[in-house]
Amino acid sequence: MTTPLLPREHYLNIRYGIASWLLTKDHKRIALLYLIGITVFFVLGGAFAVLIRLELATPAGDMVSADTYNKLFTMHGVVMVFFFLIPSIPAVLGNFLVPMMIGARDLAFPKLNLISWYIYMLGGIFTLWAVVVGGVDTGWTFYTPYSTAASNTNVVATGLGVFITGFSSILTGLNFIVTIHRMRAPGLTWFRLPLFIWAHYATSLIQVLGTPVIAITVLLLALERTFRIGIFDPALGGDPVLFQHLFWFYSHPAVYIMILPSMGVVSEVVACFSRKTVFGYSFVAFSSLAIAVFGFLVWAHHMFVAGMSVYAAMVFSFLSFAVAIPSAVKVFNWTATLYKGAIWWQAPLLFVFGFIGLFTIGGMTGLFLAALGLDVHVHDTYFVVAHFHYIMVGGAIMGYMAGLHFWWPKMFGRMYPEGWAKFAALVVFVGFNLTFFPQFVVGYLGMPRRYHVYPEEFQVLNVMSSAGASILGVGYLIPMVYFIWSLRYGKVAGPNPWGATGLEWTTQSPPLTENFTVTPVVNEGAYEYSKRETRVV
Amino acid sequence: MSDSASAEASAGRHHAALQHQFDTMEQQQESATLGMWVFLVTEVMFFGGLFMAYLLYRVWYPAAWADGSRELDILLGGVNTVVLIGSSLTMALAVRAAQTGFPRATVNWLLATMALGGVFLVIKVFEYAHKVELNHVPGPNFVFEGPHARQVEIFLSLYFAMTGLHALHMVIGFGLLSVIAWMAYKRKFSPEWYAPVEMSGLYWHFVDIVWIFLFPLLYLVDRAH
Amino acid sequence: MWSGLPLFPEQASTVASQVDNLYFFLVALTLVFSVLIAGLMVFFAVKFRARNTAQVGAPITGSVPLELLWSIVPFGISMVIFAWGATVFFTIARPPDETINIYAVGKRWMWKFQHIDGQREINELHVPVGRPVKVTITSEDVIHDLYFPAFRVKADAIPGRYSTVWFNATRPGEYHLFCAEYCGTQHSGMTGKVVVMEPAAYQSWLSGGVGEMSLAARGQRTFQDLACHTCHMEDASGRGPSLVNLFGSQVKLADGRVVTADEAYLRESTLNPQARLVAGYQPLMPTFQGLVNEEGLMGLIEYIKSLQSAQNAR
Amino acid sequence: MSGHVSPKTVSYTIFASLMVLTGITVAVAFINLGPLNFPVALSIAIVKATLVILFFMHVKYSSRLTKLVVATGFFFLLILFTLTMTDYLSRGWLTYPVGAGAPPAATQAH
Repeated sequence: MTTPLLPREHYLNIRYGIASWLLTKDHKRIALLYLIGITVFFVLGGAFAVLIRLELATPAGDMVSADTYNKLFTMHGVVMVFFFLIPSIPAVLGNFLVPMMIGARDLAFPKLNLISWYIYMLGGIFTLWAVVVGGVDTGWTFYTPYSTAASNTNVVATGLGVFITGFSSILTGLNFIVTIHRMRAPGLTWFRLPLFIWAHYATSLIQVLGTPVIAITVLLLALERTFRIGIFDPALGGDPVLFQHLFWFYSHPAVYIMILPSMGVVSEVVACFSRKTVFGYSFVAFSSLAIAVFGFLVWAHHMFVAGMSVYAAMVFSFLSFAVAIPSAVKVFNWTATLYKGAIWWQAPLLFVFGFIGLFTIGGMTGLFLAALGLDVHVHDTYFVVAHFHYIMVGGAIMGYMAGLHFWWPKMFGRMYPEGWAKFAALVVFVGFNLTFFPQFVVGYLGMPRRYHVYPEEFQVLNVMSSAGASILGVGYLIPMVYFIWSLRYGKVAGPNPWGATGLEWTTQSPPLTENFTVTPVVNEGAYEYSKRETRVV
Repeated sequence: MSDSASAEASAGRHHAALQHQFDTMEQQQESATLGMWVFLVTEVMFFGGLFMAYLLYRVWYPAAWADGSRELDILLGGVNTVVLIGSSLTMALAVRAAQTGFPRATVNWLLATMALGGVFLVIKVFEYAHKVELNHVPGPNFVFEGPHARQVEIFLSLYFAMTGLHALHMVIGFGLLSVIAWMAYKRKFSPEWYAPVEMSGLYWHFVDIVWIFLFPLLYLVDRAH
Repeated sequence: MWSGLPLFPEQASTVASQVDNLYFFLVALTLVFSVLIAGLMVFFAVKFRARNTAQVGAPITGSVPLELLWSIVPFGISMVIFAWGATVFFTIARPPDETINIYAVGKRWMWKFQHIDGQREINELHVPVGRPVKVTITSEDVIHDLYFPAFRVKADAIPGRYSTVWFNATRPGEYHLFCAEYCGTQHSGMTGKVVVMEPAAYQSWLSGGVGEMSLAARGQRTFQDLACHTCHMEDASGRGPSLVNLFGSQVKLADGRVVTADEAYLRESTLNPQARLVAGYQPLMPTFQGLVNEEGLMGLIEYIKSLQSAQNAR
Repeated sequence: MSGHVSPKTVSYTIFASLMVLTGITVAVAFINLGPLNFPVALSIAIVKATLVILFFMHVKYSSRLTKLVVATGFFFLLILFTLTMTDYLSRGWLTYPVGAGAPPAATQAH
């Protein structure tokens, strides 16, 4: 076997200079711009998390003041949710891969794609500006009337940042929907699409249908705060609970914006490394759409103790259990895919194993919260914090890591160091569980979230959590180092180092600007591994 | 994967407006239309949040809603409805002119649309100015006589938020149409490619639809009580 | 002072065990499914490990019976959890008919409690063991949440509205009381303790507050200070309706609707009298917004509650 | 290009219908229909919007996909309205005896 060389010409070296990046319309370059942006925000949000965990290592409020602590968890939430998790997989991997996977030269609206990135950065700058000039302390949920009448921090600036970034999310979703409908290669029918595409299609639906509602809600919030117009202010006859309805109408489906693309990654990786087609392809595909649609019917399960009607609570509880089914179907199908596969233990698969395990726990604990009588006790405690971190960190970020490793050779033409990657997967898994498992326990004990000081009997569990967080931090730092290292020193990957199916693997790595020299024609399903004789490596 | 050359690669001749990521003008046009519709759906949801707030407080405060509704000038609102529906007609005719290849007519209908849009906005400005005079603008200086003053303030808040956002959309539409009219004047469009005219048309009609709901919901409801 | 590694909260109310039973069921279920999934995953990953680079997986594409199995079984299980959770919730949401009533007002950053007999407490709540207690909650500023972990209940304190939480304490002792809805700087300082006492000790604690007027008596004083009595006379001769026997009755409104005169109605009619005007009366009453605070309102309500004519008293 | 070209007469007819409907909705506003006021005004508005969507916006002649997109938008709007109102309209349903509570005997006499 000869060592392959990098192709002479590809999207990275075709043009040089700042302008060739900042004015690019190439979806792959825009994906990298996003990669840089969200990595910066991930590090920032992570830094806030580190400070939070340091403060909580002792029961007393001895490291930072109460106001500072409140700003820390608010900024952690805002940055991680709106500037990291929501754009993470769609804007980086989705941007890079959606056109390649469907055999297109670019997204349907390349200029709009670039504009989306600028909008994202503009929103980010607004938010950073809000941080620099004093931060915001409302919690990422911006509940009224605290955010409108009581808080004296930069609520409007942060809200504006979220509002602006929302349009980036909308435009990305719009671009994907049109691209997937209109730009598929000849022969690439819906049921030959990779499940990654199905997942992104479902994600885009949520982005397009949900995000406008948070935009108008934040706008009303800003108006309320500035002019005291009374829409959410009980002192003026308004209803603060209406804010919660509108907020969660977007923000619950937003959780699926984070997790669905990860599920898409998992399907690709599981299929590739067990050399099999995904078990129950159409069930996995439709479960993505089911999650997207049902996800819009369950939002008020965040509000069971918020003074809503008992009967509405029952309706929302029932619907919440319904949304659990398509998620369960996915997990069972992935597990079944492994059966009688030819399992190839590579780092992306290890991250995916982490995803499946942690997502199962995260999903099951979601049932605790959907069960009305139990939710009354655990609502707004660390149990909830643990649950959504199992979904968002254990699920979404694990999937993101898996995807980043899996397609890294395609993006840059070079391999990451396999041994280090396996080690990082292990460290992240251990660190994650040590951080967040104790929070289930401390939450059931009754420790409320967003507490700066807490009763002493909760300390042991909090110390465990803080210790885990430091391990988790290391787990995320290792890949950052070796990814950068690999850009120069990594082994040259060749077009298809995994021997994977999928149109993106039929081109050179890194690909040409126009992706394909000839538009590919598809005549088989997405994961025809069993028809293959040998692995390409 | 088969690497047989695709049909369009050998087709050779490309329309000047065809972007590199599309194979055919038809694909490009369909994509633009779909994209515009998806965008309009986001607009529906955007206004939807406001309509939700409207619905809730209407159910809660029917009497205040009647009082607030009576504060609005039904004549001006009615005239504006006629003006805006008229502008939708001229817009539809502009699209038709572009489709059938009459650039002069396209420009004229677009200008007519913009003129009607301008009339709408001017009337809106007069309505707002009147509200300012009466201190009917929600906020610290709000003054309203009557038993439901505070709830009427919510009604007027929603009135300003809804009509204000609507007016903002009109202004954006006005800007869009001026660009399109200029392009039409420069003979940029042909029956093969008039996507921008059609897209602006969809947008303009959408703005019209929002008003079709705002007019009865704000100006007319419970007036007879 | 921390006592090692606690894993489970104290059970100190009648619903606590109901909530915990559901919790244990779900923990067991989570364990079963997690072990099942993780076990199968690891087992398959080891057993079907690729022996060489050319090996491909078996051509299995799926199985509709299996899909149906793992859709329907989880659905069935989740419906059981739903029904169970809803049942427990209903118990938590609906107070028993006979309760000791306590009023709570959340204010940044303290909890103020008022007992019917007149005792007032801040960040401390004394209740007897073995008797259902209903706490009527509101807030003076932002949303708070009154949370008793040992009783497994909580409810948001929403400005402008009343919410209720009830519990029946089963074990004397001192338990945490938290604010569970983020409310600003000292959110984590808005805590306190609930003291569950033996009935005798509770009685003596109640009578310990010498000189304290009962809540209704305080309300009566407010009623007179605000000159409410000049219009709301005991017979129906005033400009406003009589308030005797009002509480709990059905009130016919000017717009034809009929409402039950509960706490929320009395509160609204004080602050925003024209919102639900009683049939047959002119909209003359001014608003008392700003003239009476939440605690004063609770006194007024308790006073109006006490205005029961002899034959109507229960 | 294969966009639908609608005859001018269709545009004028639709415009005329919209004008008539506007007239009706204004006229109806001055008649007290009691609880029917709101539904009537809303129904007329929906009819008008439908006319604009179908004819001015060419949806009547568009692909199934476009129709689906339009329907999806309104469907999710309806979800927002109905599920939120589920809460607000059922708030008062859970009733318990409001006389609830055992007022101490001292305060009962009056």
